[in-house]
Amino acid sequence: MQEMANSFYYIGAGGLILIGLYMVLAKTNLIKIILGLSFLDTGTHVLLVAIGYVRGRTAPIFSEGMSETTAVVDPVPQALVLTAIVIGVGVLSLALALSIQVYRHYGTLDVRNIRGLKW
Amino acid sequence: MRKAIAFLLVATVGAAFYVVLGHIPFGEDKIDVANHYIQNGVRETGAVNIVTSVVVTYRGFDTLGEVTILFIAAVGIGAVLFTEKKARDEEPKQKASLIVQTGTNLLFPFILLTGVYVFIHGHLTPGGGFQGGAVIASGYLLLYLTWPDWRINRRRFNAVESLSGLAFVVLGVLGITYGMGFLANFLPLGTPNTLFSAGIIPIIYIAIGLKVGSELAGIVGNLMERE
Amino acid sequence: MSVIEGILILLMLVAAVATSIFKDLISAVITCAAVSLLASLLFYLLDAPDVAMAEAAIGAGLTTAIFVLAVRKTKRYEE
Amino acid sequence: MVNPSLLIAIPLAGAFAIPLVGLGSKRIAKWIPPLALAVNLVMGLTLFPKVIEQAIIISIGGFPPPFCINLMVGPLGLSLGILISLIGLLISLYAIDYIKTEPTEKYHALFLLLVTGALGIVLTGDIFNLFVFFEILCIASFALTAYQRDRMGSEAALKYLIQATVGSTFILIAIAFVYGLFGTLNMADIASKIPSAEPIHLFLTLAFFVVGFGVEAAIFPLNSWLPDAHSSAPAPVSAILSAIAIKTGVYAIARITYTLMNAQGVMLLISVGGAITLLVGEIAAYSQKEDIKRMLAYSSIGQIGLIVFALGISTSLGLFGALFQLLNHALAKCLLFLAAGYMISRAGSKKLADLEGLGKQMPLIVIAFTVAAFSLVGLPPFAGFMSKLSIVCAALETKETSYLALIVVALIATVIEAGYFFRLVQRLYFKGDPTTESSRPRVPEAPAGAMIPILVLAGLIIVLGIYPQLLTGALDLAAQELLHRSQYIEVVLGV
Repeated sequence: MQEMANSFYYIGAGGLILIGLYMVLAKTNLIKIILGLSFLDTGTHVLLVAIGYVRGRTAPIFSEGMSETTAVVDPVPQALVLTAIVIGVGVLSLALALSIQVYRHYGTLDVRNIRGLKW
Repeated sequence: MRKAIAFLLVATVGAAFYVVLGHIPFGEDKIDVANHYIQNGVRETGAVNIVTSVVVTYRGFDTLGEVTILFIAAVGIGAVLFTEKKARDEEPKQKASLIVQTGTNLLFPFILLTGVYVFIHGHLTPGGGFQGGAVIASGYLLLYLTWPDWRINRRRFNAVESLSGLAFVVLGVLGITYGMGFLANFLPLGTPNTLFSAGIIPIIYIAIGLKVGSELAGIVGNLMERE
Repeated sequence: MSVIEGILILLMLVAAVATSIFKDLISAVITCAAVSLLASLLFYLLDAPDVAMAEAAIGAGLTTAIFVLAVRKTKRYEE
Repeated sequence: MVNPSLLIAIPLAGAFAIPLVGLGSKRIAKWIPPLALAVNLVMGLTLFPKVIEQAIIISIGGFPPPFCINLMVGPLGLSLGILISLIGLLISLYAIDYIKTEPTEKYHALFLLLVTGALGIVLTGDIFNLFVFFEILCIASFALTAYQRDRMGSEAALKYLIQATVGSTFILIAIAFVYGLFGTLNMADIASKIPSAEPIHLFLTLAFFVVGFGVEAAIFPLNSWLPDAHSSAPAPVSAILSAIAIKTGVYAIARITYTLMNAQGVMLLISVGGAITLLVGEIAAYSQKEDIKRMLAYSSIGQIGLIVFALGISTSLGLFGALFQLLNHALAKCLLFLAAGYMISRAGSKKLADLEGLGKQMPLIVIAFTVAAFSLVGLPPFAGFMSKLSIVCAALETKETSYLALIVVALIATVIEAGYFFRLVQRLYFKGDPTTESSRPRVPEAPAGAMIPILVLAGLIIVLGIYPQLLTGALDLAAQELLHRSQYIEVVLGV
């Protein structure tokens, strides 16, 4: 049980990734697929930050009054996630712009009815 | 059928997670390279926020790539949703109520100010160019929601985008001319924990903040305007 | 402490499942924003205030706004 | 000495400047990409002699690796960088006249950023930085695929986006695993720590990496986006996607399997994947009887399969063959798509039937097209002959039944490939109504800006076919860089 509690965050992150993956693979509505992509992103971000977390330490900011020897958590995954969040919003907004464009041409968001090409 | 295959693939990925993550203990000290940043970060970069020093100095190249990605997304959305003629003839859309209008008028300057505060203090407190830029962009979103017919000045926004991006690259190249390598921190570091410290970090964060703000506002604008 | 974290994670997963079930895309987008907001709380609990701020401002705020705009320009209900 | 970080900084600055210059004059703005890439090409060539002697390590941010992101300018990275700059330069020259759809300055900015992304991928020595540049390349190519805003383009771009984004999430997950296992992101540092990890974790991490990059490299069964995207995009975009974008996926897979993971155990699996991709691609191309661009796109899948197959033969001859084939395919497929662009605009349709008899109307372009097609098939004296020959020799040299069986598959696929390219060339020259020729007014085949790149590419293919020794030295060194990972670690970390 303690083992389970230790990896709550991994379960949350993995679960989010798997739900997102399932939505991308199984859903037929384009907006739903893009929401799935957003879950894939968020899940990976939680996973990265959870990997960098060290129990009993503080955030990696040495504010005034803190000695420089204070134990802090790993700053690198946080920096990576900052980058990844911005990448994610770029991809998602481009995806939504494209789906608006597809809707203009086809009048539907259902991939089963969008068959100019093979899906 | 589609759902069955999806389930199968998801289960495979889940199993892979289980195996690998079982070997990466949660909450334990696994820090390797990052110890260098934690121990020497403040001294080497002058920024007390170690995440900032990693984002801007140690992994500054990623950050340059990242603002580039946002730039591509903004330009790409502009290209994808481009319309030849200016569709100005549509009937005027309904404005928001007077309360919202007054509220927006009051709030908008403060939102901008908050955004600027967040990215100027990026090396001291949590937050930085991206968060500040996002705050600025949400201010513009508010303007759009209140006055649907309002348009941002696209030429000015493009100019801000380009100039702040160029500033980032030029700061990087200046590092080379000072003989310290691309994106190196060539300015004096100053006293940690004061506003004018950390060399080029605040300057880069200001450039990032302006760039991210104008790009996100441009993306929102593109999606609002083009019917 | 651990209980709060467990509840937050559970809520996040429930919201994610709800997103995939809702036929009304606006509701789906709103639950997706809830997932981002909960993730942002988790980041805060994991001692990552910078990330929490970015996720709240970008993930929960702007992304949701962009999704809503896109849904408004297309169809609201999934067929 | 030129600082190699300028190889990335200059095109990036150029791309940021394009919207600004575009506010003043769009005619100046569209000359920025060729200018920036020409500077890049010259810088790359001046750096090359030094890099041959000793790889250059540039750390970005002023601290030594592994504490900063570093660029690894070795023989492999720089050769590919020069190839990317060259192809990018030629295609950007072609695009100056070809792209007329507004907003042109946005097209040129996106194109330059795509090339920058590819340059970053081949030069970087940091795994997360690789991911960032990979995303730059991907997002720019989504936007460019949809550039014409037509039905097919938007749909193909969205399909490409969804599949590639799932792929890049897999890459990010793999990076999270790597960071969790080793606590570092520098490739050389990871490579030196690989022995400390258990094989099963390494294998699963590698699987996430290969699936992620495999989407961009279009390895079967992850290739369903490619024919749509490559056939719906404008001609110069198809050319850059086929010639550069998918190659970066292959490069990333090679870098990770060889330098990062030293995964000797999975090489046969990679070869099998490559051979299947090759066969599937060539059969699909053969049965494509309608659309010329779609046929070329399927042929790209087949060629990528051949390159991946050769990568799996982990001998220096096999890697040499793979890199040589990569280079030949980049030159030839770029030429084919560029030539097809003007052939299609002359004939007014992408249908193969409408292109019949074009050989008499646009002789130069069709001759160049034929040269590239023959080079891809592997006919002497064109460049493709040497690379295919070395791949066959490498497979025979291993003397293992599995590779011998796979090379038989590859040869069958080559015969199929020859079948459809000969059929196409024959239709271009000998079919069609001869009377239409005189009825059409004599107009130039294409503007000079488009003819120069096409003829330069054709010339390169012929010259490399006759004098392959111009390149064999460099490619051999590049192959050695992949094989000798301990040297790579030594050079970067200075241990």
